[in-house]
Order: sequence, then C-alpha cells, then structure tokens
Amino acid sequence: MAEVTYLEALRQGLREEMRRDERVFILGEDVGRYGGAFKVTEGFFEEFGEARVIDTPISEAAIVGAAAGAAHLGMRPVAEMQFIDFISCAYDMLTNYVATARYRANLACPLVVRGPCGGYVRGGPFHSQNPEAAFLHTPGLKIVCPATARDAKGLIKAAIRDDDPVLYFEHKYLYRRIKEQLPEDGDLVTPIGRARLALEGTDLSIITYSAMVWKALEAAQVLEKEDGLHAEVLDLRTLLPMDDAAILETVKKTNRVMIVHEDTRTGGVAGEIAARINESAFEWLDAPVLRVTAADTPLPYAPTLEDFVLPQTADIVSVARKLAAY
Amino acid sequence: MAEVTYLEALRQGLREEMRRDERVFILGEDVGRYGGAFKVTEGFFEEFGEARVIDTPISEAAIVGAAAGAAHLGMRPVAEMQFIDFISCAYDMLTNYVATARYRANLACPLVVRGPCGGYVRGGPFHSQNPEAAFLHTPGLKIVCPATARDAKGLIKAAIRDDDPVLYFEHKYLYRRIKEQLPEDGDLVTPIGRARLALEGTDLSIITYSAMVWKALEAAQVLEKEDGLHAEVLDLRTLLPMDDAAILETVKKTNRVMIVHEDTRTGGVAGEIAARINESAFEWLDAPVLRVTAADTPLPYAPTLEDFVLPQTADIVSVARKLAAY
Amino acid sequence: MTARPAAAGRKAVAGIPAGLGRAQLLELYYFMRLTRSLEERLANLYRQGKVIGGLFRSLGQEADSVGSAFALDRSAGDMLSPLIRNLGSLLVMGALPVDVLRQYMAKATSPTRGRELNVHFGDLERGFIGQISHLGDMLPVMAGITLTFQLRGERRVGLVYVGDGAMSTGAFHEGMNLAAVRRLPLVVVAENNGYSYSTTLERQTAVPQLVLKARAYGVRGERADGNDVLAVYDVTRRAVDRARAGEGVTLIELVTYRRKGHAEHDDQHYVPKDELARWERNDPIDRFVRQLTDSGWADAGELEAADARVAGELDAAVQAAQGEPLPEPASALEGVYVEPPRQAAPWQREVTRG
Amino acid sequence: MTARPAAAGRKAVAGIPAGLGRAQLLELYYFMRLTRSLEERLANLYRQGKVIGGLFRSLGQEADSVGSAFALDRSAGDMLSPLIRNLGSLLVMGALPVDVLRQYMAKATSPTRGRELNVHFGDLERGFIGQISHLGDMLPVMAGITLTFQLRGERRVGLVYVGDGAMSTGAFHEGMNLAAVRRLPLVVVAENNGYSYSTTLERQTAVPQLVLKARAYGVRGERADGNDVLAVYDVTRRAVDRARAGEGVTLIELVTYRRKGHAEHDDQHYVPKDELARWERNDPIDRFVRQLTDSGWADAGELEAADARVAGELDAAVQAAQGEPLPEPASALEGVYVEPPRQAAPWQREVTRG
Ligand SMILES: Cc1ncc(C[n+]2csc(CCOP(=O)(O)OP(=O)(O)O)c2C)c(N)n1
Ligand SMILES: Cc1ncc(C[n+]2csc(CCOP(=O)(O)OP(=O)(O)O)c2C)c(N)n1
Ligand SMILES: [Mg+2]
Ligand SMILES: [Mg+2]
Repeated sequence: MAEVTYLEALRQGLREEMRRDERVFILGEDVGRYGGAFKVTEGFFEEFGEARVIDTPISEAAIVGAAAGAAHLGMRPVAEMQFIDFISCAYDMLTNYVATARYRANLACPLVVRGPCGGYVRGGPFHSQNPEAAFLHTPGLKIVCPATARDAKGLIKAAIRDDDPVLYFEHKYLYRRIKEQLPEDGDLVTPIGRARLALEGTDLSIITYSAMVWKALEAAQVLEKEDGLHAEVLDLRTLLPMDDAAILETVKKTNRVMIVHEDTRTGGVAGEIAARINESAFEWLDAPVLRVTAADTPLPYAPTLEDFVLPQTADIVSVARKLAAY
Repeated sequence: MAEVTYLEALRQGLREEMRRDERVFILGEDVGRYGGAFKVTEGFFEEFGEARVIDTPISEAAIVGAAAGAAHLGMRPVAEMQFIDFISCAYDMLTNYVATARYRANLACPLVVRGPCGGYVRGGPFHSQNPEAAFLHTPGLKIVCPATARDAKGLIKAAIRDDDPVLYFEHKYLYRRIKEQLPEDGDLVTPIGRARLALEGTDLSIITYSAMVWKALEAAQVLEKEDGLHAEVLDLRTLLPMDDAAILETVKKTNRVMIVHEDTRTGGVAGEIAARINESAFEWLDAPVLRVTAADTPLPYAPTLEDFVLPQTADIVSVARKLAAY
Repeated sequence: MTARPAAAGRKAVAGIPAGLGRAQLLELYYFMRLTRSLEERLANLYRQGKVIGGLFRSLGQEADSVGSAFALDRSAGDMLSPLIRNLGSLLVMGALPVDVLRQYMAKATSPTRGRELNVHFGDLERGFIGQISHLGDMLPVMAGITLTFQLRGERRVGLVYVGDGAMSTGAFHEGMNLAAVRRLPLVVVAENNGYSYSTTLERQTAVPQLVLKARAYGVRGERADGNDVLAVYDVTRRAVDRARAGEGVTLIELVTYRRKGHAEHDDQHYVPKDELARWERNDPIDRFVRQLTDSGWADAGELEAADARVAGELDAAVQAAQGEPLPEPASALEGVYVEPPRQAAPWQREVTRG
Repeated sequence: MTARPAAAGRKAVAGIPAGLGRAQLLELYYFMRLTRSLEERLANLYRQGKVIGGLFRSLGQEADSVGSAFALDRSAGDMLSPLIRNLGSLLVMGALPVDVLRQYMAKATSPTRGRELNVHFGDLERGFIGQISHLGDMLPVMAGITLTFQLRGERRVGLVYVGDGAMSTGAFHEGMNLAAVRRLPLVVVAENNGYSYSTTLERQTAVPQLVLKARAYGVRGERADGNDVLAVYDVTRRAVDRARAGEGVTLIELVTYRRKGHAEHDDQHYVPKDELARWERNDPIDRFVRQLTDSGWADAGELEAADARVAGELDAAVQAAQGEPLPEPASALEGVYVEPPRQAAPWQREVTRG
C-alpha cells in the first residue's frame, strides 16, 4: 500500500491501462512532451512514445471526432480536455456523433473524454465549470465523477474498458488535496453505474458526487457532533447510468433526502434525481427532497463571490437541519 | 380577425418587429432570397433588403457570435438555425459567450436564436431534436416554446424586445397544423416568463409546453369523456425563467401533477419542474409528480419507432388515470 | 445500332487513361448508371409516398461520386465517408441497392433498422462509415480513422467528402487541420456543385476555387472536372497513392453541379434556367457514353447490357424492399448502450404500447 | 548622456516612417514601457500572493500589441478585441493600469466587479470588448461588431487578435470566413509567437507561415516583424485604411516570440535555451529605443521622462488598487439578467450567508 493523491491515482490508472492494452492511446492539447496542463500524463510521452501520447492542435471537436473514428476501428482513445470547460466546443460531436453511433449505425465508440472540472480554485467562469448536466440529457453517453483517489483510479480503468463512450470528470480541487492508501498491485476497477455508501446513517440521506462528497462528510460530522443527527452520505460516482437501486435504498432507510451538487441549480443533475425519487419512492418520503447547489450564475472569480455562489459545508448543515426538523 | 397558421403568426410577428424597429435584422442559412428552409422569412428579402435579411455561410457558431457582436452595439439580431438540431454547433458560443456577457462584462446581448424543433415528422435523429434541456442549465439565457399561433407571434415579438438573449424554439409539427383567429391590428405581445392556463380543471394538473400542449388537451378530453376527470392543462410557454407562481397555483388546486414533454426523460426539463414542486409544494401533493416524456434514445426515423419513442396522447391518459387513482 | 468491329475496340484500349482497363470502364459506367437509375426509382417511390422522409438527388454528380470512390482499394481496406449526394460512392464500395431502398422506406431490414434515414448508414466491412446530418463532423471522424491506419502501420487510405457549403463549418476546419498536421493518409474531396441549399458559392466563401483552401492547411491541392469520371478517377487515384505512400493529405476540388434542388421538395426557383440547361448538356453519363463509344472502349451492346443489368437488379431490389415490414416498435429501445441498463429503470416508459 | 542637438532631431524627424510624428513615437514608447512595467508589477504582486488567479505575460510581444492597436482610430470609434497577451493593446485603447491591477486582484472596483479575471474585461466607450477563455470565439463576435459598422454605414474598423494556436479552432474559421464573405471592415492579427502553451507551431499547423491561411478565405494577407513596432504599426495601419475604405478583411501575421511560459506557473522547460537567448537579443523595446535614439527621433531625456511617468503612474495605481476591498458576497447574484427574476425564485439559495 502506498499513499497516493487523487491525481496520482488517476495517472496510475491511465498508465496501467496503457501498459495492459496497446489499443489505448491518449490525445489532447499539451498532453505529450509537456505532460498535460495539470501533469496528469507526465512521463507518458517518455514511456509510451509519440504515437500513443499525441499532442493535438487546439481543436476540441477534432480531438473528440478523431477519438470516435479511432474507437470505431477498435482503438481505445482517451481524449483530454485541457480544462473541462472546453468540452463545450465538442458538444455537437459528443451529443450528435459519439452518443448516437451505436444506436443509429451499430458502431462501437469506446472512447473516454476526461478533464479537470470544478471550482473552489478561483478559476473564474471558464476554468471552473461542471458540465455533467449538459450531457446527462444525452442517451448513449456514460458519465463518471470520482470523489476519491481509489475511484479516480478505478473509474478511469473502468471507463477505458467500457464498450461505450464515457465522460470522466475529474475534480481539480481534489487533485492534490485528497490522498489515500491504495494497493500497489491488483486490478483496481470501480464498476460504472454503482454508487458507494460513503457514510452510513439513519436520520437523513445526502446524495452527492465528486468534490461535494467531502463537504457532505464534513457536514455529517458537524450534524453528528452538534445535533446528534446521523446523516447517510451516498456518493453516486456514476451519473449516467444512475444507480437507482442505491438511491432507493437510502431513501427507504432515512425517508429524508437532500441532493448536493456543485453545479448551478436550475437544470442541474439534482432535478433528475429528485424526479426519480419522487416517481419511485414518493410514499417513503417524510419531507420534500431538498437541493443544495451553486446559485444560478456564471461562476465569478473573486474569492468572496465564488465562495458565496458555490455550496459550502454550512449550507449542507443548515438544509440538513431543516430537513430533519420537517 | 383573420385565421393564421402558427407559421404565419410567427412570420407576422417577425415582420411587424422589423417594420417597427430598424435595429432588428435576420441572419441565417438560406433566410434571404430563399426565404428559409420552412419559408418563415418568405418575402422578407424583398421587403427589407439584403442588409436586413442576411444569408450566411453554414456556420452556426459564427451566426450566433456575430449576432452577439451586433447585439452589443444595440442591434436586435434574430438568428435562424435551419433546424434547431444545429444549435449544438453553437453550444459553446451560446453558453459561454452569449449567456455570460451581461454578468461578466456588463455587455447587453439582446439577440434571438430561433429555429424549428420537434418530432412527429419522420425527421430522424438530427432533424427532430428538442434542445431546451441543454440550455435550461445556463443562467443568462431565456427560453420560450410557443404552443399556439397567438404565442408564436406574441413570444417572437417579446423575444425581440427583450434585453437579454432569448432562445425561441418553434415546433415544426405545428407550423401548418395549428390555425387561430388573430387580431389584424394591435400589438400582440406575450410576456416572457408567464405560463398560460390552457384548460381549467380540478382533478389533476398537466404541466407542459410546445406541441405537447395539444396532446395534453386531447388527453383531457378523453379523460373527461371516459373517466369524468377534469384535468387542468398549464402551458408554460417560457421555460427560463419559469413561472413558478403558476406552477404552484395549479399544484395547490389539484394536488396531483404530471409533467409532459416531448424531449427524452433523463436530464429533461421535467426533472427541474418536479424538483421545484417538491421543494415549494410538497405538502400539497397527494401523489408523486409523474413524467410522460420520450424514451431515452436518439429519435429514430421509422414511423413505428418514432411513434413508440415519442409521448402519445394515450400515454398521457394512462398516466393521468394512474395519478387520479393514486 | 451495330456493334463496332472488335479491331476498333482493341485499337482504342491502348489509349485508356489512368491505367484503367476496359472492364473497369464498364464498371464505372455500371455504377454511374446504377446510381442514376436507383435515384429515379426512389423518386418514383417518393411520389407514391413510399419514401418516408426527404429524398436527395445526385443527378449530374454521379461521376464525382463513382470516380472518386473507384480510386480506393477496397481489398486493401480503404474507407470512405459519404454525404447525401454520394450514393454512387456507396454503391462502388459495395452497398446494395436494396439496402438503400430499405433505408429510404425505413424498413426493419434496413442497415440502420429504421433508425436513420436515406444514405445515413455505414458498413465497416465494406469500408464506408455512416454520416450524421451535422455538416463537417465527418472530417474529424475520418481523421481518427486514418490516424488509426497510421498508428497501426496499415497501408490503408481514407477518403471523406465535403460540400462547398460544409467547408464553412468549424468541424471541417478542425478535422482538416488535424489531418494535415499529422500527415494522415486522407483524401478530402470537396464537391463544388455551386450551391449549398439555395446559397451560391460566393455567399459561402470569398475564394473562387475551393482548392485554394488547401494552402491554409499546408496540404496538396488538386482540381478536376467533376463531370469527367476518368479525370475524377485519375486525380483521386493519384491522391490515394500519395496518401498510401505516406505523403499525407490531398484536398481535391471536383467541379460539378447540383442539377436538382437541395431535396426533392425544393423547386430550385432560385436557379437561373440557362445555368441548368448548360449543365444538362454537360451530363457526366452522356459524356462518358460518348467517350466510351467514340474511343471504342465499349460498344453499344455492352452498355445496353449494363443498363439491362441495372434495370433487372433494381426491379428485384424494389420488389424485395417494398414488401418488407417496418421495424417492431419496441425495438426502438434497444442498443443505446452495448448492454441494457442493469435494472428495470424508472426512467423507461410507464406504459406499454400495443 | 547629453541631449542631441535640436537640429539633429529635426533632421531625423523627416525620416520617420509610416506617417508618424515624434509625439506619436514617444507615445508608442510610453505604451510599450507601460505594458512591460505593469506586468513586472503584476509579477511582483503575484509572487506576494496578491494576484488571485494566474498571470499571463506578454514579455517580448509589446510591440505587436501596442503597434497594432495604435493603428486604430479611437476617435472614429474603432474597436478591438484583445487576448491574454494584449495588455498593450488595452492600454493603447485607454484602459487604466489601475483597472488591470484591480482585475488581477479581483477587487470590487474592477471593471468586471470581480467576476472575471486578468485582462478579460471590456469597455465599449473606450473601444475594446472583453474576451472569454474559449479560443477563437472572438472572431465571430468581432465579425458581428464590424457587420454592424457596415450595416449602419459607419466608417469604423474592428481589429481582432488570434494566436497561432487559436487559429486551429472551428470558431476562428467560421468567423474569419463570414467576415471574408461579407467584406467586413475587420483586421485579423495573427500573433505567431511560436507556441501555444507547450505546442510548437509545426504541431499546430502544417503551414510554415500563418499568413498563408489568408488565401483560404480570399482575404489579403500581410506578414511583418512583430518585434518592430513601426513595422507593426505600418502594416496594421494599411490594413485599417483598407478596411475603412470598404476593401474588406486583412489577415496580418506578426512574427514574434513568447519569452515567458504560457502563464507564470509554467517554467518553459520545453523551450530551447538558445532560442530564448536569441529572442532576448531581439527585444522590441530595446530595438525601439536604439531606433529612436540612433535616428534622433527622441533623446534619452525624453525616454527617461517617459519611464519616470510610467513608474509614477504605476506606483499610484498599485497603491490605489491594493487597498481596495473584494466585492460584497451577495453582489454575486446581481446582473445575470437585466431584470432580477419577477418573484422570489425557489431556485435561489435556501440560506443566507454571513
Ligand atoms: C451544421 C449544419 N448546419 C446546417 C445544416 C443544414 N443543411 C443540410 S445540407 C445543407 C447544404 C449543404 O451544402 P453543401 O455542403 O454544398 O452540400 P450539397 O448539398 O451541395 O451537396 C444545409 C445548410 C446541416 N446539415 N448541418
Ligand atoms: C477552445 C480552447 N481550448 C483550449 C484552451 C486552453 N488554452 C488556453 S491558452 C492556450 C494556448 C493558446 O495559444 P495561442 O493561441 O498561440 O496564444 P498564445 O498563448 O501563444 O498567446 C490553450 C490551449 C482554450 N482557452 N480554449
Ligand atoms: Mg454544394
Ligand atoms: Mg501562440
């Protein structure tokens, strides 16, 4: 066992897959000689060579489109978006070409698009985005959002092995802040589509994913200490397809649910989850499903503003109290 | 009063605004000499000239970006997407540039992007889309979806006059199928952000918009005749900002709600509505909020398949019965 | 008509350009005729309401599609990606007319099982890949296909079509540039047919010739008469050979003309009558027939035999396709992912349909 | 150093190229120096942790920014859109150093009220428009700005910068093509500084010179030494004049060099040392100073006075900006739309923050 960061875990996962399967290759801006803007692919160029770690022009649509073409022929491309915010430039390619390939043309399209998402880093409106809601709406895609180092590794490996296109959103705030002991050998794969119970509890459920898992756990500690409340924290890990069984289970257990995400509220992933809970477990609810999310604004740069717009631990605590008291 | 189609009503609204305000101009593919793929701007080139009805290259990002530049300087551009499916090519421009302009840079961006959306016309996966959910998630945009000829006219006029960017999704199935008596003079403007009670009822509420309003009304007739149930039909008309007050009112009145949209289910607009109802009117609900939507697939071409994937009147009836019996 | 004496045929064969033989010339003729006749059958079916969606014609552009696709080496695993006006290319690659008919009529038996329309279908085995409607998107995809050839050290070549209109898209630019930077074995065929929907070339681009765009990408540019099937073959073949030899991308402009409206519903009122008449006189099949017979490369009997073969094949295909059923409704839910969702998903329809 | 005799000055003035006068040469010098010194101040603040986000330098590219922006006619209402390395252009257009400092330090008083970072801000009055990060997007936007000039019959000109890397984006292509087709009064300045982040030019494009891309759009192409401020001014001025005269778009390639890493955190380990040294010897300010003094267009005293002015202004600006507060938290919710939502919206935060 060695302690590795979230970023190092991701890097390990990528490296192991590239060693295991020569069909795997990486393409993106500055991923080669430079090792990627956040150094996720550092050392890869040296180990795997230019043909498997490909620096591209600044062309997100072409990066994703080329990955799709390669995937059709049996390759396993992993495309990096330098910041995930730039995935919007490949929106057409992902939603219209990639996502539909199997359905409309029986074309396999096993590619991964990954990149750093998320705020709390003073990145301003174009280096902090959380694009999951924009793609949740697209049948044919899968979406994973690791919160832990273990899942950073396990989900990238699963994503690469998956026979369908997977969007892998890694949270840049967690890159170097999260550390975990991981086994040095053995094949650590996190199954896509399965949530993880991050904390067992009985009084209320916090359904969340990505960096918010940590805020939820922090909030749970406060609630336990200050209110004697036992919050359960469900880390979804995969958003598409969603682990409905795990959601149902926690709802049935606590009967009080809140959903926490970093993304803006309107049209965010929480709406979908709330609707599903409503449809499948209405009679189990003792209180309305509540949401803690970012406010509906572009994400501002100034620390005072960013902190105000993004969800904070205190927000989770306060909504949890409201829920518990309902 | 003259009877006009939905399409003619839209055309009238556009024409009246162009006559009223010389800052209004149109740009898009084949909108000029040809009059637009669906002939929405037929006759405009002749009346307003080349400078106000501009044929562009096939470049959705440039069309929207240029509209934004013009809007900053006080113009009132109306950009046509030949089919709304191609708005995905301008996704970055709309979500990152246009939607944030006021917030990040205090730049006014009063533009309209409009185009034919929707299925039931055997258009296949790339000529039938409903992109509202992709943009609901973007603070800074407004989204309108007229269901009636009156609102086709009233909302295009309101959209053009609005000081913020508005996406106007017109349903191509309704173009020539819907007719209505409209006053020949007078300034018919539908306020953005206000829903319309399409049918009063007491037993359950059907919240919907665009072409589905007509299916909901059909279903309401069946329910009345066959079950003696009085369904209320709320036509949202604007999705962003949403008319929360109207939603709340109908929920409080009937205590049983279903949401109907043509778009796919997961990540669709219905999730957001369900979450809002949950948050603001949980105690008024006598039953779970249910959804009738398209299935989660790309929209297939064959009539048998398209009809199966898209929501039909019978689906609304059957879910309404379930809701009433809950 | 009497058949030419064999001697004349032999004499002329020596002069066939571009390294082609007589049998290949007849194949070219066959595919051009097949393309045109199949579209005529489709137009009939369209008027009878049997084509479900729109119908797109390549009348007058058959040489462009057939000649360029013919330059690929199917046995080497070359691949292409067609557009709506490249029915001819599909047929050359081995697509069956009956499958095209099934596509247009949305049959259960169609290659996309009724999911996609017209020539939006592909076949990896036969070496073509289905387009989507969003113009320009196939450039990046074909860059990825040819990148794979390159990475694997396979001597295969890719060919992608792009219209004069589609060249204005961002996707075209990004894909073209990526292919150029990596010197991928890709041939880009720019079909200059004068129009994109109703938009004339000068409202689409400020360059008088599409081939000039090659310079912006640092790739070789070529230009040929798109209505001369042998010229098309020749220019494409040289580009294919260069690509196979590792010399990278060629952008070929084929000058041709769209003799029908954008789709069958479009009455082309915006097109000058004399322009249409001029291009009618420049029909690529007529031209090729004259060339074949004048040069003694084929005799009338051979052409008639080819025509008869086309007619027979199409009779059978129309016959076969027409009677076939539409897809089963519930099949619409299959195949969004390789595996169906792990559990009964609450987001599936609440109701079962009859 | 002693001042040159006035006579020498007068004699030399006659030889100033590009129709410039002595006062303008001093202005050019002032803006280049101001740009460099302001960035040096920012680098200091960055090291002190007072800059909140990243810091982008234009060291060695000041001539490119200043010379090109200087060619616009601000009194005529000309407009430009800068990129991260065009601080110099902003200053020429009248942006205040204190506002730049406020931006980097995310102050409440900054032009974007703390919402956007670094030089991502605009000022319609002063004639510049704020960029977003997504590269290439400003091309279509500036096409719309100049389309408006054209539609209104205003004799105003727009200028937009694009990096060698950003030219690979689809947005660049679409905007450039639209501007070309409509012959908009737009000058496109392609800054060839050798790198996009770590990516060298030959991995970004297969053309050796960016100016070759002009041909694909049917626009005029020009190329100039981006480290020679007078050459930059001259080539841009001619393009601006042509644009104003209705002669359409010019693409200008300015050849320069990025002497710092992509941003302050980037140590440029991928850059050959001798390459850096070579370009250090080609510093645009040093070159201009030599030119000014050798030609007798300015004397050392004047340059010292300009330096002193810059230092004084920056002292004051840093002083002023540093003490200013960050924005009020709740101000984050204002201004998403022109009007706040009609009613208390349930999607607003449930909780109020302290
Ligand atoms: C991105 C995008 N925008 C708009 C359209 C609508 N559209 C379909 S075909 C067409 C014209 C295409 O012209 P061209 O590329 O010259 O091909 P041609 O029809 O002449 O073969 C247009 C505008 C589209 N399919 N994709
Ligand atoms: C669409 C998009 N993709 C990626 C990025 C990330 N990025 C920011 S600057 C940069 C390099 C830009 O290079 P260039 O255009 O040459 O400008 P320079 O930095 O040299 O001035 C990259 C890749 C971005 N901002 N936008
Ligand atoms: Mg064309
Ligand atoms: Mg550069």
